[in-house]
Amino acid sequence: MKRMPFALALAALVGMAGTPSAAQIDPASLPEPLTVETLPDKPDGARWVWIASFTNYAHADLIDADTGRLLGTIELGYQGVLPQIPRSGDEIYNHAVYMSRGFHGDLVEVVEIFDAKTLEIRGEIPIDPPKAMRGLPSINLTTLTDNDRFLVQSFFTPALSFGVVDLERRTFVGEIETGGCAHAMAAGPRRFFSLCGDGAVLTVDLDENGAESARESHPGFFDAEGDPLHPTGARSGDAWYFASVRGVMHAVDASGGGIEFQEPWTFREEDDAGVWVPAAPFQHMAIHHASGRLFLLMSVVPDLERKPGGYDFHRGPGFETWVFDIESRERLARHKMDKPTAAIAVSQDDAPLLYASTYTHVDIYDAGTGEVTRTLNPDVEVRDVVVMMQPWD
Amino acid sequence: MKRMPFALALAALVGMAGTPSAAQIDPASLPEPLTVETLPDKPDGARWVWIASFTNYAHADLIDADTGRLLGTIELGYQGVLPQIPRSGDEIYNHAVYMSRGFHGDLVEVVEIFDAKTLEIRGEIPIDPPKAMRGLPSINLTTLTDNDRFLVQSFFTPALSFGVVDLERRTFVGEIETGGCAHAMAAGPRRFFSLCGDGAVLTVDLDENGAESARESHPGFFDAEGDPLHPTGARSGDAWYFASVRGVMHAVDASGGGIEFQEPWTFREEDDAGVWVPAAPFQHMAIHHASGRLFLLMSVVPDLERKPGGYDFHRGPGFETWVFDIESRERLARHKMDKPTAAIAVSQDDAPLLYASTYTHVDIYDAGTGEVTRTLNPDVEVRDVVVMMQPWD
Amino acid sequence: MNWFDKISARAAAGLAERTSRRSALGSIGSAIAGGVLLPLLPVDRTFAQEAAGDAPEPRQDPTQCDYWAYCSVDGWLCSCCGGSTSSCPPGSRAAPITWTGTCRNPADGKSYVIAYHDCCGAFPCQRCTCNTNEGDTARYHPQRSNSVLWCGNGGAPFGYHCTMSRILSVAE
Amino acid sequence: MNWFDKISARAAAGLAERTSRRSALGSIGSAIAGGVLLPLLPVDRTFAQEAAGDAPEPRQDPTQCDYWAYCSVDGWLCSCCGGSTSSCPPGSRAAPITWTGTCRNPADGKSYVIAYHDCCGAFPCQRCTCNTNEGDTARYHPQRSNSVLWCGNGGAPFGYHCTMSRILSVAE
Repeated sequence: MKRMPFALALAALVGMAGTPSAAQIDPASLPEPLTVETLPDKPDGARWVWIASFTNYAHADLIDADTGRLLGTIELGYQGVLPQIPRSGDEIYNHAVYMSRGFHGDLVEVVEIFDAKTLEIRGEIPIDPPKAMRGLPSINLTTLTDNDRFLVQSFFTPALSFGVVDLERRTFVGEIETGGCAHAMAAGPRRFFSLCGDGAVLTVDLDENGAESARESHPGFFDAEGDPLHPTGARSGDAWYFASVRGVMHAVDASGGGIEFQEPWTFREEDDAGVWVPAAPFQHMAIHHASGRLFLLMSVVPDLERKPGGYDFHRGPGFETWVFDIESRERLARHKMDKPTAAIAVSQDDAPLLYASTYTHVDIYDAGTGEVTRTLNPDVEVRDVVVMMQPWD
Repeated sequence: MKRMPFALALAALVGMAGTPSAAQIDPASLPEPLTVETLPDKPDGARWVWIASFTNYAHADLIDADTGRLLGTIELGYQGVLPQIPRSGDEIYNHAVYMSRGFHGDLVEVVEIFDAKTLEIRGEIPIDPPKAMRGLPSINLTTLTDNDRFLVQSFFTPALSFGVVDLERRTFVGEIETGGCAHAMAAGPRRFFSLCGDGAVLTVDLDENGAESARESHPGFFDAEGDPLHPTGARSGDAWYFASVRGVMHAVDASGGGIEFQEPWTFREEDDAGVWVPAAPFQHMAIHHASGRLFLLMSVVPDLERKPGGYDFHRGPGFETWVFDIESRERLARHKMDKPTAAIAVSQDDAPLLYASTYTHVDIYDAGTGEVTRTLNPDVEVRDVVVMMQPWD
Repeated sequence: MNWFDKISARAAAGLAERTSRRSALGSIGSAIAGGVLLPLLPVDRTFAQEAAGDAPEPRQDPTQCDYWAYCSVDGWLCSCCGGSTSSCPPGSRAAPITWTGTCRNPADGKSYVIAYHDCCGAFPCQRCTCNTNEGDTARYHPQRSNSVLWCGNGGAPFGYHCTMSRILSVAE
Repeated sequence: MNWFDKISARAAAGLAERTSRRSALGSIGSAIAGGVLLPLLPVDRTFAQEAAGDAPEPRQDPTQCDYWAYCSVDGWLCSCCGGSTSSCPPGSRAAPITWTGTCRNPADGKSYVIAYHDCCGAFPCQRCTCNTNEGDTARYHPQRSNSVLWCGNGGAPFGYHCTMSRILSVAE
């Protein structure tokens, strides 16, 4: 680009006009004051995104997608995936596990409370004994209830259960046993549901203290043996959408405090490349709420034959992103990905960006046309693998 | 290579012949027993080397340099450099720092005690309050006294001092203040010395409990302002060798409990590339004891002009390794490095290997001819930077 | 032609009608460019072989991802880390509870039940990343899911070091 | 021709009499091949510029390693991490005690004393690695050594995040 005057360049690049380190230095301004940045107020129309990189100890960078500027970083702990961002308030939460000696020593499980403006850690809520589920990055291992008060975490001991943390009282409320259900999806002010090994949906209601007040099993949501669901579903309004291994969309509607299953619909398609089914490297689904469009990362396999033990989850990269209209269930577009893609996300403005992890970097597409427009910070070496992206709109 | 029969291949590759996972499986042998490996006895002539990779939390891999086989790994902690290997006994020590929450939280400083056969951690010796010096990987921040009993660690608060740990009683003995001396080099059963900012050598004697019993400053070892020494020197017998920024070799002889300075000798050379002086990316010196040959990684600069503040340490990669006969001080050879080189080490057998870190990998040279023979495990992705190598002969 | 070329070729073929040859090649190019990194990443060999149409006969070298008993692995192979298919590298400890898979041994044509034990409590090995996932299922079927970190269970420490593939029995 | 090519060319020239052109080029090739990685590594820009003979005029862009006040840096630039030359990125804290260097500002021709404060207590930034080291000395002169980790001093936490280059005064 044309060389900007230094002050402007600084303002753009570092976001601090009139710094004393500008070309001409007033000796009276020295020594420079020593300060600590806080996050700027988000300008109207700015598109910020948390980009989580994963290997061993993970972290999330907050990036201004339009300027590429890194605004701040938070640590996610061992095999952490994404921070929890409440609808309101001035805090960010991260459910983290650490070890007292790097990769050995005692296990510690905590919810760390970040100031959403300074990114300083205000405190932590211990979860003891630690039972957190970790492993391949998966977006629905942790959720916040819709009232922002309770954090629900998948436990694995290897029995499947959940831990509930009261973010207001800063305490670990306790453990909720389940009969083989995993992943937690918020579905109301004090309610979440989970996917179970028998194909049922389990709903759990919490009382005002976060203790279990009711639970209900809703059988027959999906065929766990014949066509298992990818648990990496996405929410829009009161509905959650999950894609199955064989390319059938299932939806749970939690509006009005109840649970209703929408009629599943098949979206897989066969062509000379093979059968197109959901890819599942890391995160394959994203929804643009205003337009009601669902984006799904797709992969191709030669057939739908079942393997011993069950279906493969096709963790290979995605080669296309398919766009569906949630209302009509019509497929509106097939976007070819410029590079093998590990995860997708979409911004919520009305000229939305489609973020695509290429493992080492993030490519930015026009979510409407499917054209790749640029690579975010192509010159920045990413040491880890970009596994998850979460717009902060 | 020619395809080996499977059992042999297994024996070579995994080192366990007759495993039940051989092609033909005896059902009666199932389930396979679940075991944990211990290090094999080192075969005569085998050349093992610890290869330390550094970024944030560091680790060292023990590799059989002839087969390329990874024998085991130990964790080195935050910005750790190399484990401490005593002359005798069945333990390995690592001076480590950790943080209680990954990269934040409380700082912990310990000496971890590894079983030299199982690589299990037998225990740790806390150093409290923590004052360890960390930073760019440097080989002489930690040393074991020649009686193997005391570990001496450079402290930085930012005052320079040393911590002494009694490995036999498993206790932190205490701190030894110095007047601006850094790095610890063993020089006797209960003695070490350090390099000081005034160009002196400081010797410290410890009593049988590890407390300071005597100290002596020996001024005039080097010109700290005019021609500072690289502290990454190497030892052969009772003598320690240090190269200066301007290419002058200095030696400390600690034989007989005294300290003698050998006459410095200049080895830099000018040619049309510029002035050849020691390179100092990480570790630039290695000595083959039996032959009395000193290997030094070299870099080239246009002139020896002094910069404001002092001389640069030329942290760029080395392009040649020069070989000196310690006795005659003759330069015997200039070995051109095949790739920009970050560190060197040499095996102690009589057909020695020269190990050269290329940042991402380790190249192996014939230390005699200077020919590069191969890259160690070229297909293994090294996530961190290979900064230090220590033969375990 | 290695599996990655095959993926790309296959994908390119599939894309061909909807794209110019040039961009299809572009997609191959970038895929191959990714090759340097991909050994570190969860690359789905099963997918690759499916895409290749004809799956090559799995080999008998336990330091390679296509060793027959690795058909449902997702992790770093202990055989490359100082251990073996049934022993943890020095200094690490096995998680006694595991997920299991069923793999066919081409040498005798039999299928075997494989227990994929994680070795735990040591620095991440990060060698021989192998992500085959044959028959791998979701976490709501944990006993058949390799997505879960099994370290930390049964008294094992939490830090993941590598994964073994221990033969339990002939599959009925 | 960027500085790295210059190093290689220069080194190659130096090697020329003692080596075949081919292996000299090989040395360049491997050096350049290393380029992908080297931005992450302690690469000595001063050395590079010396090798280049004519050092280019340092620029005024604090997100670039050749910004004039970075003449003795060794670390990740806070200006690339959400901070600036004199402010730590959100969530990190400055080590109050520092090493200092002296750098010349081409805009006014004056030399300034620069305090290189580490920002501490946050996940390693790992962006904009800059290793200039002009006038850097050994640890036995800590106040002028950038080899030392300054985090952990003066009440700052220990974990290294990035390095600032704060202008203290005009150099006398």
